[in-house]
Amino acid sequence: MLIPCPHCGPRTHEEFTYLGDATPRRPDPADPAVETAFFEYAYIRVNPAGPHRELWFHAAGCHAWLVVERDTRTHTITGAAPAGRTESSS
Amino acid sequence: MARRYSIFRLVGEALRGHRRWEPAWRDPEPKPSYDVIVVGGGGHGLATAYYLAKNHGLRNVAVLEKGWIGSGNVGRNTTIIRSNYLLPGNIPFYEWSMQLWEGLEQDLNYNSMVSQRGVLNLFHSDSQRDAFVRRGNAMRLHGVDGEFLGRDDVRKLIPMADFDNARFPIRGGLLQRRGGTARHDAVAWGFARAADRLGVDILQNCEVVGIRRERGAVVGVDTTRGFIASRRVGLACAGNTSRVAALAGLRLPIESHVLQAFVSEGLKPLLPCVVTFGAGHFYISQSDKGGLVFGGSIDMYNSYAQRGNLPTVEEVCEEGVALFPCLSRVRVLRSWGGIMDMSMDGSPIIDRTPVDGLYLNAGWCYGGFKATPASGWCFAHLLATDQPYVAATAYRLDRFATGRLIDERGAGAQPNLH
Amino acid sequence: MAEHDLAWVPGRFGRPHGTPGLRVHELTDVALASIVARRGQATAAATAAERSFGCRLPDRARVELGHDIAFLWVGPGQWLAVTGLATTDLESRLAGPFAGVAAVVDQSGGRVMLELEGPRVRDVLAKGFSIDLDPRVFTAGRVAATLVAHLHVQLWQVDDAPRYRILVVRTYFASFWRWLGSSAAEFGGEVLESRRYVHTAPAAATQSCP
Amino acid sequence: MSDPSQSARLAAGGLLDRNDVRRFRFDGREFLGYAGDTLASALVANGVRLLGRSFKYHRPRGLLSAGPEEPNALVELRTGARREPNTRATGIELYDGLEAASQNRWPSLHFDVNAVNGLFSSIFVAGFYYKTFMWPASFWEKVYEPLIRRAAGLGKPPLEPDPDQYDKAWLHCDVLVIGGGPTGLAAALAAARAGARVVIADEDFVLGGRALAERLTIDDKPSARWAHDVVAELRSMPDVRVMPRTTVFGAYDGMYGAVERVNDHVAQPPDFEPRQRVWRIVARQAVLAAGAIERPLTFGDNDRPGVMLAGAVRSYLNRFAVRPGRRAVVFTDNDDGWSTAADLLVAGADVAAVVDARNPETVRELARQWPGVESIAGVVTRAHGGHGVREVEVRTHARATHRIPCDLLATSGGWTPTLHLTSHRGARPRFDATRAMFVPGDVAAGLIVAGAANGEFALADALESGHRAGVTAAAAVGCTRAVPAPPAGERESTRGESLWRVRNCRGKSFVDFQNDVTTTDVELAEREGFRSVEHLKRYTTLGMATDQGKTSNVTGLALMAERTSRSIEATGVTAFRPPYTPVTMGALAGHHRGRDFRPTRLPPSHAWAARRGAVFMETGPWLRAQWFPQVGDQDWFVPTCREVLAVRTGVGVCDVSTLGKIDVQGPDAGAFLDRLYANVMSSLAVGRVRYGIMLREDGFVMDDGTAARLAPDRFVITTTTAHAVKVYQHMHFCHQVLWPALDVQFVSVTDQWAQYAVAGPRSRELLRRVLDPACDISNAAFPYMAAGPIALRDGQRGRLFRISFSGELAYEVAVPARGGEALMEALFEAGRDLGVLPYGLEALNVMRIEKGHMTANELNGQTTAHDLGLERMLSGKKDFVGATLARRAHLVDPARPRLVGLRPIDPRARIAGGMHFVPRGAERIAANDQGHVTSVGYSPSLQQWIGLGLLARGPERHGEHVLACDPLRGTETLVEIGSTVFVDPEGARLRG
Ligand SMILES: Cc1cc2nc3c(=O)[nH]c(=O)nc-3n(C[C@H](O)[C@H](O)[C@H](O)COP(=O)(O)OP(=O)(O)OC[C@H]3O[C@@H](n4cnc5c(N)ncnc54)[C@H](O)[C@@H]3O)c2cc1C
Ligand SMILES: NC(=O)c1ccc[n+]([C@@H]2O[C@H](COP(=O)([O-])OP(=O)(O)OC[C@H]3O[C@@H](n4cnc5c(N)ncnc54)[C@H](O)[C@@H]3O)[C@@H](O)[C@H]2O)c1
Ligand SMILES: Cc1cc2nc3c(=O)[nH]c(=O)nc-3n(C[C@H](O)[C@H](O)[C@H](O)COP(=O)(O)O)c2cc1C
Ligand SMILES: [Zn+2]
Repeated sequence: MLIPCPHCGPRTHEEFTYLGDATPRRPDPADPAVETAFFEYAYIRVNPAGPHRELWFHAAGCHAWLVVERDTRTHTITGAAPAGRTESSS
Repeated sequence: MARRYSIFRLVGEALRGHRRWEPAWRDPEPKPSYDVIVVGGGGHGLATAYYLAKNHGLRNVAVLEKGWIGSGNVGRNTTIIRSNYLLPGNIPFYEWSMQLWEGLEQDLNYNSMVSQRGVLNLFHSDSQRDAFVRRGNAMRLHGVDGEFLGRDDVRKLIPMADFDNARFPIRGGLLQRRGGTARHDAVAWGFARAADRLGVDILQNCEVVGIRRERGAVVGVDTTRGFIASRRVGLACAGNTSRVAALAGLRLPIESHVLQAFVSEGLKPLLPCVVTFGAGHFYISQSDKGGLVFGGSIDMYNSYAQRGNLPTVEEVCEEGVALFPCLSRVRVLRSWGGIMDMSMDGSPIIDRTPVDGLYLNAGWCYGGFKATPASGWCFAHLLATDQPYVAATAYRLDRFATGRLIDERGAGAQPNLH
Repeated sequence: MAEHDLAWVPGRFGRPHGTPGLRVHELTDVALASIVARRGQATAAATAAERSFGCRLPDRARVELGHDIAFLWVGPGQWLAVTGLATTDLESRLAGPFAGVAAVVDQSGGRVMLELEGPRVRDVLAKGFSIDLDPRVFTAGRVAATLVAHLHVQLWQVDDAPRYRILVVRTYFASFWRWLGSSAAEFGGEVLESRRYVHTAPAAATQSCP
Repeated sequence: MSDPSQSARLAAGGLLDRNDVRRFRFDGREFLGYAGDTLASALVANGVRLLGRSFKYHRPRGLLSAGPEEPNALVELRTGARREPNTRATGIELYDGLEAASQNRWPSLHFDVNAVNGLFSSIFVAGFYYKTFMWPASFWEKVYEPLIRRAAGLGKPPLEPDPDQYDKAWLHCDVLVIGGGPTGLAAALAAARAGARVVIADEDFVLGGRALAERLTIDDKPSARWAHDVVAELRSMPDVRVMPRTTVFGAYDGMYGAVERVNDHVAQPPDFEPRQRVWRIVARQAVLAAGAIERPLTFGDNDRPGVMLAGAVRSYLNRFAVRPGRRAVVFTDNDDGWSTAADLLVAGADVAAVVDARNPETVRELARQWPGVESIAGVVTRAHGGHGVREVEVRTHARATHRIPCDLLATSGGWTPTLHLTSHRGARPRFDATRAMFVPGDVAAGLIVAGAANGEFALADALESGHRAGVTAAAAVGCTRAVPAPPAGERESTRGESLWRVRNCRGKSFVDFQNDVTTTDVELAEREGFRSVEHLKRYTTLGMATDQGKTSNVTGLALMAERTSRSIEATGVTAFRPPYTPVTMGALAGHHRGRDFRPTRLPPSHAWAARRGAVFMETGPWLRAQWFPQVGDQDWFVPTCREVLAVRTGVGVCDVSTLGKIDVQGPDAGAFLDRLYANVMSSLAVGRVRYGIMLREDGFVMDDGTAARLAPDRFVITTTTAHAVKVYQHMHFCHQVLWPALDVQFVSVTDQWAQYAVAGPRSRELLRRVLDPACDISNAAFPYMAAGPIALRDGQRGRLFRISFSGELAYEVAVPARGGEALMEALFEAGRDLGVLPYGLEALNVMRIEKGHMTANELNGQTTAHDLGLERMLSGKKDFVGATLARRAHLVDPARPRLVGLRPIDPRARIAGGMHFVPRGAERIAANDQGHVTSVGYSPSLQQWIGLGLLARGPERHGEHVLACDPLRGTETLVEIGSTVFVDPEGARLRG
């Protein structure tokens, strides 16, 4: 697979480290149901067959964590954008 | 009703031009309702149905398969069976499975070619040696066979491995002689035929597309062949578990990943046993037909595509040639992929779900083929009695919440590292 | 003298006849420093560079050449400063100009820099670099951080000859060198005497600041 | 039989260099051929017909085809370490000195004992083994399986390491054309003329495809000439790369995989050249012009040597100028058969008859078009002749039977488009009922299928289709230069009607030749319920041989469709998978084998240590000094003890540069580290170091290390060697994804610094000798856990950390890595009179165990802070990664195995890592398993083995005697449980 890194251009996915689903948000530790929230955050996944937003780290390139949109049935990649903030200059 | 297989019958049929063989399993129309429905005609689903009928006398049972039986991972794995596990939650279960394998052919009256040729895990460093010793000792304490081999013993067994120029020299191995391989398809077919003989309906091309509930309890499933009623539904759909469970509103500690496997052109006997490479992720054995069957790690990203990519192909071949330099001139004949239900701690789940009447058999990662008989046995026990079978008590769904994880690799909640 | 622990033997390797397809030498005495912009300060850092060194920091995968220093883009808000080793260490030299806008970390010890050229240099590099090195795609002034033979390296195309520079992690250098040697063998290669790194000030418009 | 004079070679013609005579051996006999031959054509030239034995029944077999679809003619090519089993004779380019041998026969090809299998063939039907060999159970491994295994398999694998080199490379282009037949050449030409960067790959050594095999004309030239000219033109264009001998073996996401056989056409690769090269081709557009494969016909004993595909016969005649028989019968269900007859006649062979299975009217009409060709409307029912056809039985539609003597039977059952690559990414072919063939289904974007591969069989159509594909592909990448009209070719007739099988014939009708699958096997599978094509395949092994069913799949499924009264479309086709043709593992591995399997990482002092004669060991990517033997040392024991004692009594130096080092800066650096580490780092004073642990979000320990504060807004932290990469990525995750608002910057400086532990009571003394005298490292000025910049006497600048893994007065001194070796030299020069010794990993390990420090054996991903006695480090005052889930009840359960120290009661006894604990006197069974020994070492200080372990309720059990057992190796030792710190428990030494 070639991942279109927004910083480096298309690169083979071997340059990246995969983490998984990008949708779970780290819970607020002040959340009253913090244990359940963290349990879900750490362990529960929707795991869809279809479009998937997922985290990849461009380990051999620009060291950016990216959110890549990819279809898990076809591996077609429709986009990649920096995760979290866009750039330190922003 | 199908008749028994034997050499006498084979010769007799041969004399009659093989015209009288009956179908290995019937092709029935779905009944309106069943006592138990098992979703997934893979090894686990078929074994579950067989043991429901055989051990629990439940014969009004259907196995629903979206394609043809055996089209999932049972038909695409590298066929390694073993019980050389490390953790107390796992060893009794896999050993139970090993014991069932040992009597399976006679039990099923089907030759699934269980071959106890041995499984050799190589180690390449002192700390790896210690880890294998830890594991071997855990096995021995559980009454499981295991032998420690030094470098010279290993060399006697597999002289063509790289002992002279390796980046990670072989320092020894852990051998489980009772481990080995079984003929993947025949396992599915053998369970299917035996279950069918006990009255189980095997319904192919019957995809579950909905799970109907009333007052929180399951009442049946919608399928591509219509609604089928049942108050007990067991899921055994391997890589598709999340999709099917989602039909009942469940989200699970599972990700689906693709694992590739490879077979070489047929060769005269080369490898006496199953060998795993400790300085990477590679395992290999030789099928009775002569093909070298091998694989490595998963492709690392979520997938339902049932096929993998070239980098993994190359990586696996790098490992194969690094371990056995003579394989360099051997050709890969075919490669394929399977979708695995990678759980968050790398271990399976056999448990009830929060939905009444819906039961779960999942999270087998890429090690569930060896589990087939015991998985079926334990899941049948759970479906029939609502109680976990002794060997599978650790495989609870709530362990992720409680922290009673069964993490053989210590990789944590990241499925692609298990 | 080569700065890595490998026997550095000038001379031919691989196919012994004909023009060597690859010529390679080490650039010694390179000073390197990482520059990482503070939060929201990438533009300020670029301006700071312009003020002190005569060029802005590149905002994409390129090199910018200043009076006596080159800045290689490594990632968003991250650069590698490259210059010849001098008495004052580069980190202290950069610290002032970038104070408050970027973190500066000396990296002079951590990498080996090679310079490669020759008629088959692209063919050699294609054996490991996944990026398209076609002159229409990758041109003088471009840089790329990428993976080669399981190793992370930085590539910098210096001119259209083409001449390339590659920065390799020092501790992995031996493996990179084996890969390079085996990849170039069929075209024949020549190891040249190492040379001291000398900064070339911007000549053509292509590499100077906008 | 064989005739060295090439008796079957035609006097003229063919794409051969008759001046370049090549000598070769087959089964020990010497023959001659020409440059331009394949092994197959050269054997045909020499009248050799028997080339192999089939897999199951060991039936004698000859050539069926002239291409990659060949199921029969597999040979062992080359000898010794270069032996290459299962190589298709049709794909071997003849080179001088070639040696090949037939396989799967014993004692010889002509007399093969296992041919008796054929006698039992009525028992050895599809799947027979599933029904028997079950009793007695123990016989499977002992008797049945060994028998089956020996009988199975084809060629013998090489046993020695492969002496050849392999290579890999990337290739980028606008348009990749797969296949260099008329279609592919037209496509490449059009795309290149339109201005695209083009790569055209063909697995053959000459481009041209069927153009080389047919007597056709293109643009008024003989087709082979045209192909030659187009190739020359393509080669002259700067943006075109022509790649013969290159098979595109797989279509993957974002790239195609191809293998180039760079040097398989010579006896052995020239020096420095690879044998084969795998290309990863990144193409913005691709044209699949892979052609089509002809199907054999299914009738009695259709596998006899001398029964050959009609298209192959034409290849042998026209391209290789060899005559595969003197007297031929042609059996066909389409018009191809007739042109074959014509070609045979031109080549001077007798054509006894064309047997056409279609209705008599069609046959009569064709007979009028092809005067001089004898024809019969009917079918061939059986071929006779053990080692080669002698005669065939023919049954006319009027039910008359004839026997026709012949030595060649050319058959054509129609053509199947070569769709393999369209399916690799998941699309299934579609059945086109009107044309009775599978055609591409939903093909992936960026792939255009053209020519015969798209079912456009006639030459004129193929050329046009290729041209169109080339123009379209180029346009898709923005290359739209005007292109001249497509090449013009003939539109030969491709009419046909599929005859899937001849009914009512005696003998075996083979569908899959290599795996010996017959029509009765297909029937049996259907009868037993294996009706899905995928079941059919797996039950009968149809299509699973080395040819992957290239000639058999479609026939097999058509027969199944017929038996189950379903349409072919409803029956479906089995999945094509990569590789298109088998690829060597060596090529796929490339450079990464042997010592280059994975890169090796060498710490800065490596060369120095090597000169000192260190013994190295692999730890992850690193090669590290394990110990430093001196004259007379037998093994690790003496040197390790010597090194430990040096540190405990004098001074030792160890390279610890492998630890991960990360420079962390910024106003929020402290706050950031507080979220990473379980303990608080922001309160650390400048100039001080603190030990810390990091958890994973699931609450288990991820790593440990130190953080040193160099300035208010600057830290340098260390990670364990094993987790350096993981921690660095994790930090980026925490920064970029979790807490982007924090103003923190960090970069890895692992390679920047050479870092050495200088340890032992005399370490300060030694260091003073290398440090600039201005650096005050007195205990007062630089106490335990101090950190700061230093200067060396030689002017180098560095850093000093007063930390101690060994438990002695110790420092870690860091200098930029390029100065690492010099520093090592300086330390040993300066410390000679102090008796300074280098120490390796073994000594390091012993000393850290003596002090109860942990490494990866304890931080194994399964342990919690509580398990390791680090619970007090979990700050309750702040959020950090893992804080919440670490509180889960089970993770803090005191009954969990927790860290303890242990030593054998008998001071001479040994213990080993991996031993398990059972209570003293208890049975050695799982129920009593209470944990395991994680690390052991021989402590020269205590003069006995000591260890660390994880024991259930361990901390509560100090003083208890527990059995450490190793049933795996048959040993056990009673040990006493105690503190994890064995040496200097008060820590006085390290503060001294
Ligand atoms: C390449 C590879 C190599 C492996 N190697 C090994 C090995 O060496 N040793 C080992 O022990 N394990 C191995 N495994 C793992 C093992 O194959 C699996 O864990 C095991 O087969 C899973 O159980 P199963 O047989 O029931 O799954 P499957 O055979 O996948 O059965 C699940 C079935 O459910 C069906 N299904 C899914 N959704 C629905 C629906 N909605 N309705 C109806 N039916 C549905 C599927 O079609 C499928 O047939 C490997 C796996 C792969 C892919
Ligand atoms: N008479 C008939 O019914 C009939 C049927 C089919 C084809 N034909 C003839 O075949 C020709 C069709 O031309 P075409 O160019 O489409 O097909 P072709 O068979 O002439 O060429 C296909 C080429 O692709 C190559 N190839 C296939 N797969 C490959 C792969 N994976 N990697 C690399 N190379 C690969 C083959 O080596 C071959 O050279 C015409 O000349 C036509 O007359 C005739
Ligand atoms: C243990 C094992 C051995 C196999 N051996 C062969 C073989 O010899 N030839 C072959 O063509 N395929 C072989 N296959 C692969 C199957 O053809 C097929 O690819 C696999 O079952 C996955 O199915 P799919 O490719 O139809 O998706 C083997 C598969 C397994 C699991
Ligand atoms: Zn990037």
